[in-house]
Amino acid sequence: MSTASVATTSSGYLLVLAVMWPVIGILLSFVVSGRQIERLAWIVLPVGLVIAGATLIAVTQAGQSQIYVVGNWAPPLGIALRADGISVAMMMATAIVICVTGVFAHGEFSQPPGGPEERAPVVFWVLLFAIWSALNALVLGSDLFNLYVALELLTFAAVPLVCLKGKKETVEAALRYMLFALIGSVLYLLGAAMIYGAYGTLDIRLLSERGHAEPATLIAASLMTIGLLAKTALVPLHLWLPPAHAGAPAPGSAMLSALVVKGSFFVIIRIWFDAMPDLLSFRAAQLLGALGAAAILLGSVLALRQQRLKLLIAYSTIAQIGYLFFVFPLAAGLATGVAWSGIAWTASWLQLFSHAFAKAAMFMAAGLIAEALGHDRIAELGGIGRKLPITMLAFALSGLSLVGVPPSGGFSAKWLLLLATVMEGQWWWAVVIVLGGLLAGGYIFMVLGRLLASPTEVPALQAPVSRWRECAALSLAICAVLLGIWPLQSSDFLFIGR
Amino acid sequence: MTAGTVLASSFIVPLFMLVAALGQRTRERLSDLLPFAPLPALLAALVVPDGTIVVLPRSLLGITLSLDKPGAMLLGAASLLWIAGGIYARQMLQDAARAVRFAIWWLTTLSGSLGVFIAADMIGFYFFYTLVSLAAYGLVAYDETAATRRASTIYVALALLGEAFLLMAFVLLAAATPGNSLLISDAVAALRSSPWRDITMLLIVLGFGLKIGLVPLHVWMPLTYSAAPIPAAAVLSGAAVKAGVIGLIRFLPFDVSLAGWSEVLMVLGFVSAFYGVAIGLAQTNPKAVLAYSSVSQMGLLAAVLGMGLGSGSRAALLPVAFYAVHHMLAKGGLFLALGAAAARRGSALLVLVPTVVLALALAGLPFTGGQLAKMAIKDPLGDGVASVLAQISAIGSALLMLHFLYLFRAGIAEAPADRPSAAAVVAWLMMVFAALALPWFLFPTLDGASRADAFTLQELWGAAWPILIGGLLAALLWRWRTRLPRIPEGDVLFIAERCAPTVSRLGAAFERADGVLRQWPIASMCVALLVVLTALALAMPA
Amino acid sequence: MSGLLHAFTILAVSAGVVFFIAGTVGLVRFPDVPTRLHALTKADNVGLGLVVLGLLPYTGGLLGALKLVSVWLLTLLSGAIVTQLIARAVR
Amino acid sequence: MNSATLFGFCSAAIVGLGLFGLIVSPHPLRRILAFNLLGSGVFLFFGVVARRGAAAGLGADPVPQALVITGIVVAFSATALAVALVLRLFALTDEAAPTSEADPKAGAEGGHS
Amino acid sequence: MALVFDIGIVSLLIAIGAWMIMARDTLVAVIIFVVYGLLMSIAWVRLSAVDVALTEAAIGSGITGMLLLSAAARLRQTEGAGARPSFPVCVAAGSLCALISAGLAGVVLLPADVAPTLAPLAVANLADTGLENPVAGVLFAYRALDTLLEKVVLLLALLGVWSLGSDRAWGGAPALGAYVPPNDILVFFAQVLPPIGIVFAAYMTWTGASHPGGAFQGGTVLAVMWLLVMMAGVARAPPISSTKVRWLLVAGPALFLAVGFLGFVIAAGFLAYPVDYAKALIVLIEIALALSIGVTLALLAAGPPERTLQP
Amino acid sequence: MSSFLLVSAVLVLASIAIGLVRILYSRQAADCMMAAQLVGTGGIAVLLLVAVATETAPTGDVALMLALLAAFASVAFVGGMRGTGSKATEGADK
Repeated sequence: MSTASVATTSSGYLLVLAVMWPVIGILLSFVVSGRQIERLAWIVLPVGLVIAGATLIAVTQAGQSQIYVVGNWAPPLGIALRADGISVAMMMATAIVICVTGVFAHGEFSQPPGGPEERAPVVFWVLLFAIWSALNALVLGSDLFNLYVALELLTFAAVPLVCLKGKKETVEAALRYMLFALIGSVLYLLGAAMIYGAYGTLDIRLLSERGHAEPATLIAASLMTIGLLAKTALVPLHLWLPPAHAGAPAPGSAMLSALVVKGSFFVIIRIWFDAMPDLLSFRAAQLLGALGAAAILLGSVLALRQQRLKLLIAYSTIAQIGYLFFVFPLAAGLATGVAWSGIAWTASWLQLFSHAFAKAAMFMAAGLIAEALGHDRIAELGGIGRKLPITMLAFALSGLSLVGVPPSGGFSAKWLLLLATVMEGQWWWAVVIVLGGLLAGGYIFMVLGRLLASPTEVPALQAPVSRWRECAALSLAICAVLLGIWPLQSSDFLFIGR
Repeated sequence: MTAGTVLASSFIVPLFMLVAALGQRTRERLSDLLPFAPLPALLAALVVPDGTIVVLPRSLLGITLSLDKPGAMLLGAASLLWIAGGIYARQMLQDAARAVRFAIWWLTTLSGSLGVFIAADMIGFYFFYTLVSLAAYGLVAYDETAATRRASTIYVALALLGEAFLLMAFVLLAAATPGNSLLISDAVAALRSSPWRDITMLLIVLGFGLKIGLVPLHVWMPLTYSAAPIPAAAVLSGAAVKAGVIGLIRFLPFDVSLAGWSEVLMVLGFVSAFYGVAIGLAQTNPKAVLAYSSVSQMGLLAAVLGMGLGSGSRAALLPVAFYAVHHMLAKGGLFLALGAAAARRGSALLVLVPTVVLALALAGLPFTGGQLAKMAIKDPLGDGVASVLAQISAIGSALLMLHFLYLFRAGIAEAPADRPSAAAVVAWLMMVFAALALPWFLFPTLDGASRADAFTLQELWGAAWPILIGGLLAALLWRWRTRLPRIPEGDVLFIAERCAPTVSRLGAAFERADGVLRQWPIASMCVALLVVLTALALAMPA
Repeated sequence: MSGLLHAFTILAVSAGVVFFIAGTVGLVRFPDVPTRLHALTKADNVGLGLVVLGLLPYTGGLLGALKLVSVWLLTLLSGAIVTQLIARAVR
Repeated sequence: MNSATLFGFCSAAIVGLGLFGLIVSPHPLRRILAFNLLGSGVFLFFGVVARRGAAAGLGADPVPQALVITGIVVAFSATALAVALVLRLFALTDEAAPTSEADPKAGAEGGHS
Repeated sequence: MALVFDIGIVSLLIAIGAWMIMARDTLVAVIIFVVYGLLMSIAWVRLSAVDVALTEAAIGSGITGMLLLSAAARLRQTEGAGARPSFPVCVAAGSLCALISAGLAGVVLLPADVAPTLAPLAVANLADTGLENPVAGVLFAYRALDTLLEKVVLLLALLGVWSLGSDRAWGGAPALGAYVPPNDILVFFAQVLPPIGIVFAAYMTWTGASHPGGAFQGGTVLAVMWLLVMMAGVARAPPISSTKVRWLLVAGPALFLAVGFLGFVIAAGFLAYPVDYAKALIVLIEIALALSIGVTLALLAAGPPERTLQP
Repeated sequence: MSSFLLVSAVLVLASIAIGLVRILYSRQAADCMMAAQLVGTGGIAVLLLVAVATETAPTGDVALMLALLAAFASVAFVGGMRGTGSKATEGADK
């Protein structure tokens, strides 16, 4: 690596569009009247999807990172946006989930015709745009402070989403989430300050050249990592997640669980694998892995013990987040080019994407069930499968992906992760992974069993469920399953730009 | 139509029927399709030449399919059983509200059950294995009573456990295989030099042992078969269990002599063979007796495989498959007989006679397929202790089957005459015929076997005396039948269930831990703590 | 900067500081809120005025001096109003 | 010991205090206060970094200063949102009865308690 | 002597900070926080960061203080909700925090031989922006993307605050100052101060290009003045559905974004300025931003809509 | 000269500190508001003194900002108190 001058690449403008296009949506939403906002969404969503797709194609064809130097001020003074393999993959997943969420939310968050502008629809659509913009900024940002702003954008979009229903519990959950996320951001910012103090730059690429293990860097790295962990809700920093994700409206929960927690995780990856690649010591990697393992066990066991469907899914998110953290012990060799770490790298991303799709689908399905029944108590779900077969199918498919049943993204991810544990000789993670799969099987079958039961009295639906919304959930579940045809080996695509 | 297409269609057609069920019209007629779903598989078993290998496109997971002799044998027999079961099920479901659901689970289990016989790569095998294991849950849970709920819960828990063992085993196999090959043959070939050989073997034995009900992993079998409706019990006990047999056939490294593991398998096998008989005798539910008989029979097969593993040759595989085929057909026939009996109470004798033949065929009755099956495994068992034990287990089988017949007859008398059902009888007769006739067709395909051998006096006597002794013992037992202990289905399960409060306490402890961790001061303190810990971990080189 | 200006600055600033200290002494010694408030605002505002006066020669321009004076005026204004408000709130 | 180092110690102490306050404060408003304290400690750290980077005739490196300004504004908006949440929470707690909250969807997902 | 002064201010800051955490009464703690903010701006001056000092004075103690004070006043009755964690937890938390502080102090003590800085680079490129205040250069040229996104953050926070109103009140006005009994002194104050404040805000915004100050500081002063007027009941808070308010809110960010996209056409790319018009464009953006920031901050502090709009 | 100004600044600072201790010790909310007033006025003086002493450039603006906004907190305090009924007296009597 050399300090070759960073220059905008030919498709770099797409990166600016990816971040700014939803921002245009936000700004317009403030000035158009309520009913127009949803119409606006029907423009913003497809165009955003196209932008994400175009970026994906551009990066794949070029086979290297696409860069945009904002304002033509090269780092360290200025900021560059950079799209590598993982960022475009993440962008694409984000775009798909957001667009499907948009379809799903249609109807739930539509302005009633004729009446005055309503609160929830306006807020929802703006937050949807904001989450999109923030996530794109997060995956494209290559400057630690720019990432901070993007993180805050994400938090500020996520918090009101949690309490959109305005009930006391949800407000309480939102407050907890907010305060805890704020601790996280402040610690991250402190770390960034130390990095700047030590190296005079916040640009990730420059840091990877200048950085070396000295006390300031170590402390900064741990501050940033833990700050981000608080936002990612890794056990034991998960206090806010279950009420927040269970309390939000279904499309909100879908985005929160599928995407928002992944945003901060992505930044941790940036720090450890891009900014300070040779800093990740064995012990630190094991510590992160151990937290992941704890998350898997705690989250899965608690999911098994929940009585409400949405809480079960929320705890399942806690567990599934845990798998992501095995990337640190297993892919730590990535920097030094150890052959097998590539598998763990691929596995972790596969896990991230398949969980994103599956969990979004699951929350949507749970939302539909709750809407149809008027409650989401697992014990009383009997027979709903017959009334809502498509919803149930969506739940089942995404559930099976979580369990790791082939063919699904979850299976491929688990297979590759296990392979990596064997290859790296860290069998203890394999035990946890397998156990986690077992427990996941337990809670998924617990719910499926209830959904499929046919009690003598089939519950009456309190509200009709739109077929479109069911299909939206199903389409995401199918995405999660389709990831299973990803070849079971290290993927070159995810290595573009590294 | 190439051989590959035929082969692939044996699992794609049932899956396609599932997809078609998304349409309202098809969904309502889904149960009518059940008898036809296994037809492609039957065709494949008949026409696809031995040794065909097909690699499916990426969009179908890139599964590799192949057909060899043991696979073809099992595939054909299984599809027959599935057809018979389908005929029965279609009739059973005619007016049931839960028909669609049952049909969906049926088709899923079916495609998995047939798929395992032809899968040649680990991912494909695992896929089919998962289908057959997990989807069977829906078949077991058909009647929604407390008993079926308990049975299906235990079933699915253990099935998941088996899946977990196998997943890990396959990963270890894949890790040891040079290149990126996922073919089972490559993986098994590389197992010898694998650094994780023993743990892989352990996981394979545990995983498949769970499926074929090796003691003490058999607890789910009696529960499940008792709880499932008759056609489901028939296909589960007949066809689905053979997924474990084919698994052992495919994944044990027969080309090399693995001494230690051969003994392990033999001990487990014979223990199961006798344990199944012993506990089976203490059962009062004919379905449970059949289940324990399966435990016993599969134990014997495991022992044979263990012998084969010790000898370092693949010679035992075809006999084992042959034995499994006979067991599949006979056991299926016996379960269906339970249904046929209910339908034909008026002419009980018509049902009883073939059932007696079928039941004793499992013990090796002369002139039945059972005799051929016993003959087939004679060679692999050798002349030593194993051979003697096998003979004794045949006595046990005879005894157990007589016990079953006693219960069966009593059951006919008591069974309520639901409705006359031609389909049940047709399905049953089909299996009786297949169980008695098919082995005679297949027998010559075994190496060095000819039908004529079966009619030598020595062989006939060899097959008959265990049954006679069994009959004598049964007569003795009849005297003391009231003194027999009554052991609940799933015997050692009560030990596990005694642990339930502990497990639930553990769960409660997790819940408490979560409650503590989710308090604000604790959680925010964890932030500070983790910062310190991470910094320390970073600062200290490993 | 001439010595005279220096002396002026020193004198004014010192006086200001003395007023500040006096205000604090009053704050510490006086018994109730209104009297303390009284001591505080009066003394401090005078103190600030003196300091501003003393620093005027250093502002280096008319604009700077204007700023300084307006600082004082603003403080006086808001001080007066806040004192009133607090006093009323307490009453 | 120069003044930058001194303020560096100050920021270290304030960060510790703020964090402590965040952990032990039971009232959400106090947590928000503590967050602001913590934040100002972090900003002060930026200030120290900026001061040490004085060069080119400037008293302090302008980049960290700009970051702090951005940070302060973000911190304020965070405070505003958090305060609004606290107020809303206590308003809802006071109301106790959900009748005043005429939410048409209130029944849709009952059982949130 | 300067060091003595610094020691004085540092120890005062730490002591007040500790006091704030320990104070029993929340309202008292908030007042202490205001005091702390005032002292903090002195500290920023000592660190030669006048831009930050201005921001801290305006936001840190001014508007944040107002926000927290009114919240604390409204929440007086909830005092005592929840108790402090048990003593061992406090001790553990204290030691952990002390450890972290010690770590930070260690980092402070071990500075690089040559402190890294971007100051020379920032100054060298300043000519291209036409600005003279390097901090403004960083904010509006070098790191303009951060500034732009931060504006979006502000808008989002406002939307978040608004979303906390009840469904019925959506489109209505915040309750700030709506129910206060008339108070002549306050009204007088709210009539006298704003003109001065607006002049000062304009000055801040204008001078930002070459001296410390800028859109943030100017906007905050505007916000404070407006809040004062609203609190005194001189003018009512506008309904949030007001078109004028909405346009004012997005004017700054929208202009910023538009100029950014214009950069694709007339300059080197997104958020780049043509050298000849750089300063003019930036000042234009700053003026629009100051207005938008003023409205946004004021409405953020005013809280969610509570009064239903009367048709 | 600069050291004289600094000494003065330190003295004013010290008097602020002492005043703060006195006020804050009383723990009455309304009383505490005086602390803000104290630091507002005193702080401006300190700021001006220090700025001149260390020749830091446009500190006048900061002082102006403080002067403009220091009172604002008190207004908010009083306003907030009045907004919630007559809670102020309650706070003062505590």
